[in-house]
Amino acid sequence: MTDRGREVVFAQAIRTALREEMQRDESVILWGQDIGVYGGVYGATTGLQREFGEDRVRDAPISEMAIAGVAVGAALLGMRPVVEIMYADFLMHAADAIANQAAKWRFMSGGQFKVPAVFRSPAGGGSGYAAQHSQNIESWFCHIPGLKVVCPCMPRDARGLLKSAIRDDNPVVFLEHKSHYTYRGPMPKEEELLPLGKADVKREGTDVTLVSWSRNLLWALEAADKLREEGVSIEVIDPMTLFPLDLDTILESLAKTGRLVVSHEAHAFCGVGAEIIAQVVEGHMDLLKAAPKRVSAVACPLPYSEPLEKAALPDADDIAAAVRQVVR
Amino acid sequence: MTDRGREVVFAQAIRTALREEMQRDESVILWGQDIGVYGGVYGATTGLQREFGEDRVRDAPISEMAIAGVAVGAALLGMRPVVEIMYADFLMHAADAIANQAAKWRFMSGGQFKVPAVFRSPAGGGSGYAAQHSQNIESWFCHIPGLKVVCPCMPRDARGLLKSAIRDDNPVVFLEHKSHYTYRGPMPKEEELLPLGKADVKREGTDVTLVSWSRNLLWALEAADKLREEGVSIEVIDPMTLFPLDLDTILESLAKTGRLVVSHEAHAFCGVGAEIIAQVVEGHMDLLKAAPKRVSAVACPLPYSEPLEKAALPDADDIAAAVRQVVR
Amino acid sequence: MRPERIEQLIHFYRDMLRIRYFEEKILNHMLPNRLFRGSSHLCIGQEAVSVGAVHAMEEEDYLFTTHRNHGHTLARGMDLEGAFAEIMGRTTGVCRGRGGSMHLADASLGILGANPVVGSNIPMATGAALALKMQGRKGIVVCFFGEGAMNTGACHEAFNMAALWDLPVVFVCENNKYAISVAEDISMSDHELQDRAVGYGMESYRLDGMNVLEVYDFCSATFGRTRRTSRPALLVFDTYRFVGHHTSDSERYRPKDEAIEVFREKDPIHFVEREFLEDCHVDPEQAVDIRIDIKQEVESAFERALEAPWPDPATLTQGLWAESEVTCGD
Amino acid sequence: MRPERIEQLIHFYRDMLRIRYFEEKILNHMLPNRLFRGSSHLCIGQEAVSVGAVHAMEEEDYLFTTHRNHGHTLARGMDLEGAFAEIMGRTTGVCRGRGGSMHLADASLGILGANPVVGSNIPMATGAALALKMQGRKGIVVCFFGEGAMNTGACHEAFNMAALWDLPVVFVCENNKYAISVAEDISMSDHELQDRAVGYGMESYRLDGMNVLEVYDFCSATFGRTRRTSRPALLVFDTYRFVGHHTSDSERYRPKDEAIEVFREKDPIHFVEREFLEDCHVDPEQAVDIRIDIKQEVESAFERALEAPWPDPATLTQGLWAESEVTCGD
Ligand SMILES: Cc1ncc(C[n+]2csc(CCOP(=O)(O)OP(=O)(O)O)c2C)c(N)n1
Ligand SMILES: Cc1ncc(C[n+]2csc(CCOP(=O)(O)OP(=O)(O)O)c2C)c(N)n1
Ligand SMILES: [Mg+2]
Ligand SMILES: [Mg+2]
Repeated sequence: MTDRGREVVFAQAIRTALREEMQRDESVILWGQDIGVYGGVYGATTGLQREFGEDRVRDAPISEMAIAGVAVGAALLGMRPVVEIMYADFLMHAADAIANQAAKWRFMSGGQFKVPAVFRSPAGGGSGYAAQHSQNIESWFCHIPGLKVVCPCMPRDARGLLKSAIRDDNPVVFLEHKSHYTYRGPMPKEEELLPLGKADVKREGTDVTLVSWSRNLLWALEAADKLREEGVSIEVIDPMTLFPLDLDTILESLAKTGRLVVSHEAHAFCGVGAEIIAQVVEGHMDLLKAAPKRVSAVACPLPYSEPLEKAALPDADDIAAAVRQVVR
Repeated sequence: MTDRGREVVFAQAIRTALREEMQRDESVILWGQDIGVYGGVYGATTGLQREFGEDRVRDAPISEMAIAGVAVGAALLGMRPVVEIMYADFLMHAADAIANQAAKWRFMSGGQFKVPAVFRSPAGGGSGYAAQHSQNIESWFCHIPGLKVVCPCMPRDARGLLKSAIRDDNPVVFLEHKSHYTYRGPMPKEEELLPLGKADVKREGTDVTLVSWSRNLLWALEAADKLREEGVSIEVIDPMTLFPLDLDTILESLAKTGRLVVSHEAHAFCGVGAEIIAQVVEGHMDLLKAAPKRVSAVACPLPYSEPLEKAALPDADDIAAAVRQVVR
Repeated sequence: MRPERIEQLIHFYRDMLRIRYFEEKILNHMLPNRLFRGSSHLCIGQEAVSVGAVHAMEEEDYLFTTHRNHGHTLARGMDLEGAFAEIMGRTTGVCRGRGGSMHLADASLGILGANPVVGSNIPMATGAALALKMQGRKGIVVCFFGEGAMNTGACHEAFNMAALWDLPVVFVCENNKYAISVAEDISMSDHELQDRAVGYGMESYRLDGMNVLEVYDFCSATFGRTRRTSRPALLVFDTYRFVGHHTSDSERYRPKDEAIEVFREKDPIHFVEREFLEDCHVDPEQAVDIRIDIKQEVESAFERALEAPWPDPATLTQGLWAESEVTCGD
Repeated sequence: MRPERIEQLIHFYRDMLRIRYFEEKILNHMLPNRLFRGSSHLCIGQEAVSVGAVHAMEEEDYLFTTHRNHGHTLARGMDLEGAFAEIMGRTTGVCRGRGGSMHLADASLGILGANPVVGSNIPMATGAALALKMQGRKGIVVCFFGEGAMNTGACHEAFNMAALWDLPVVFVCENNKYAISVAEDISMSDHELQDRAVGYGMESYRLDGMNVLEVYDFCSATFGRTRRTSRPALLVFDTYRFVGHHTSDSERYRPKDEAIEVFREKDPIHFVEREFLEDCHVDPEQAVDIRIDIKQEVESAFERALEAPWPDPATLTQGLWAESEVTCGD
């Protein structure tokens, strides 16, 4: 691909994917709180109700269980609902519909049904929304067989992955970072689909493999830049899809570097970082020249106050420190 | 402790803990579906309504959000509710109350409140209840700072831990295995409290450290017996509390054995096994003489049919095979 | 009674018997012989609702049911052998042994599935109705659940959404008086269940669920109206479950004789025999023939199911993931 | 009007002004100067409900509120400086900077907390009421929420449980016409919100929320009844939010003049000034003095808060875990 395209914000990339898929396929329909005239609290659906009408773009009541459950039912009869849960924290209210129903309906029926629903939701902290509006719970959904989980960072990736998620015949949890909707990056003009389950090497390097995703990837890249000046060459991998996880790309990198740092904004305990490390050491410990490391949020609910929130969340310095430890 | 006590079934151990704590402390109250006259679908509350009355032992409507949410509210004003969610799968309906409210209320208030609530729930498969009545989602709750998570196996432990959970001033998710309520084991006559966050070495050994919990621990012990005959000496550790995790006991064992197998019935991906392995390799890779291994359920919703369910769940043979791999 | 009506009644009678015999087979034969696992929830006593309501559906309609689904699925025409085989966990089961008794589904009959997570089928049925409406199809969705399900948040959210968006779904609540051991008065602050629809401005009625013709007639009218107007409705049928909640219920929570007494008075099958067959002067021999005929049908399906193979463990994860047609650029 | 009534009215007036000035400070000063993070949800226009309802509470009562909590918490007597400091994220904040605007709580005043997860405070309030009842205490719980919260499953489940178990909780719904951008008619199938209580057999009323005395009188009566009978009730107050949903709301969803017009007609503070102060022949100078006085009080609390220290990052996890008194044997 030669056309890097123009710079757009992350929200625009999401909107582009939704718009393109809605134009392409009538069965793509949206609902969620305030996604109509308001355009979504983060602007990801601005203008879509005007373009596609109130039938295809619906404001929903504060009913997360039904927002998600109705999506499962509609998907069973051939629609492709893409619903927005306003904050990922409220996925907890929709957890039954997503993890008990959407994830299992096909399997339990012996393969009779498909559930092509996408559950979009803004996750993550960094903007002072405090403990109940800031969580990263991607690992919950990764733990449930039957769901795919996508956590993009770059606008271009977000668009290409959301399009694939919408066309995927399996339920997909698609997490966007709430402090990242105004992040700018290039996006090609022409349509582009990116496969779910394929990682992307964001920066090539030879000394350390650094895996990170969602907004936290920015801190990983920042740390890589910083460490380059110190003479450490870091390969930064963005899995983009967390389930299914593209372990191969990580292993390929480890074959070069022998050193692994995983960083995510979610809590460490039972997070996806633990899984990546476990998979690597279980099957490929011989690749490792040093103990792997995780960099993630401090184990407490996210506090409101700025200095506390900063202390709680991982940043480029934390990542750089961990990298320095593994190359020591 | 010298008195091993008489043999009781697991359900009886739970009942004993509830009864003792209710006798001791008026603020201990119970509700849940069918826990009154019916005694709970697994008999864990048989007779308690008769003994303590309908006020302290309440049948609840099919309202998991409220069952859990009401518990949080009552706990704030000094009660010690111990609620039963009939199947752990339905904790998904109660996830907001547990993980967004109970876990965070104290922290968000700057420490003003306590939430001494216990959320009991039968988890796990093995009895043909299929995909929506068989899950093990302990890792979900372990991932949320502010919750303690307990998964006992032995009746004696279950009683001692449940008593501590009830007296603990923090919210506790207490998972019992639904195919394990009739499992028999000794329980001392006199009152016994076991500390949350302390593992128990169930079998001493020198070659391999095998960590397992809940009903799956039985398969670990079975595997250990089997392998003893093959000349492999296994140390079997039951963490009992998964959060906070007693890593020290595991590390002490690894200092002897240098080999680690973790087995649980939950799915591997982002399960507690991943976390244990990650913690061990992050800080203590030097202890390991071989790559650690996980043994857990096949990554699919649990099927109903017996041969399929058997194939999906880990058993002693699977564990033994993994152990043989790490001692190879 | 007009001859067509008598025909219809006999048809309903056959269907109710088929369900009854099917479940008696589970209770009296499969249970003692351990031919199924987990638990199976029988609707013995509730067949009039299943048969009356399901027969009021059109071919293009869809249904969602619950853990207590045998009545609905068999009335809709689910293959007896496939249903038995599923409950036995055989590979020829309607869900290839993956689901079991609590999860009977058959896409080809518009049975979108059984949901044993109480209440969770209600938003799903609402979503299916949304799909029908948006696709401009003429079907409706019929969603069955018990009175206990009305206490779930999912029920409330879905009722509002169905009424708000004018979706073609009819909610059929079978009030069999108990949710496992919990009687209405222990779990619901108000016992006029149909009133739960008032807050949504949704039409609702409470009716006798023991008279199959009455169920049929009322459902036909209601389903027809929903079909025309795309407005949802709630129907609450009073019925009774004569057996335990599931196949291992102690029934400690209800007076010993309650079930027997209600059965004597209200068994919907006896009801047909007594009130109608007598009234309509159907030859008693014909009723006997029907019973023998259906019993035979159930027996032979059962025998065939029993011979079916077990699923191959190697196929365990088959069908978990849908093959996607996404083709991704380079 | 009796002198005590006039005294009361003046008291209410002061409290309403205090809330208004507090929030105007947030809107006009803290917002442009970026003195808080996330978002802050103002109740400008809704002060009559806060003040009328909270003053009808007794000291032994408890309250739960939502993201839109400044009115309730200040009316209950929350320290202005502590509230400002919390919203600024300072260590002297009522929650030590951990909570922020959406989470104001003060155990010493019986403010059990603000819950910005819409609907989730309703079961919690119900649980607090259960505790009061079981402890034989005489207080009640007052639970505030917006009309949007009535569409949550949590609301439905808790209403049923409160009514079923006869719990001393009064649910106060402030119908300010919007849930963020979503007007009632886009999110609720029926607009007679008080009807949502019918299905639970719970008492409910719909009232004008712009007249503080009316709110107070009705709440006093209802709270008193709940106190005596331990039966829950639902009160729906019609009110209006004059400003955006939160401090970064485009307000694209409502006609430009709607808020201005409603404000001109219905501002509950002007209402007091016009209808009552005039009627009661309160000296206009006195009203001016009150305004100056309260403004001064708010200003000085704000200034003090601004000087408060930030929390020390080293204390980050402090207070997460409650020290347990469990002592374990052997
Ligand atoms: C969400 C949820 N909570 C609890 C259960 C356990 N459970 C299974 S059936 C049942 C009772 C259902 O009662 P009702 O809705 O009246 O249906 P019935 O069994 O009487 O047909 C309960 C509580 C469940 N399956 N799902
Ligand atoms: C469970 C949940 N869903 C969505 C939101 C996002 N949200 C915050 S406030 C709000 C609107 C609430 O409306 P209402 O209950 O009427 O209260 P108001 O804001 O009008 O006071 C929404 C949807 C939330 N906080 N919690
Ligand atoms: Mg019932
Ligand atoms: Mg509102």
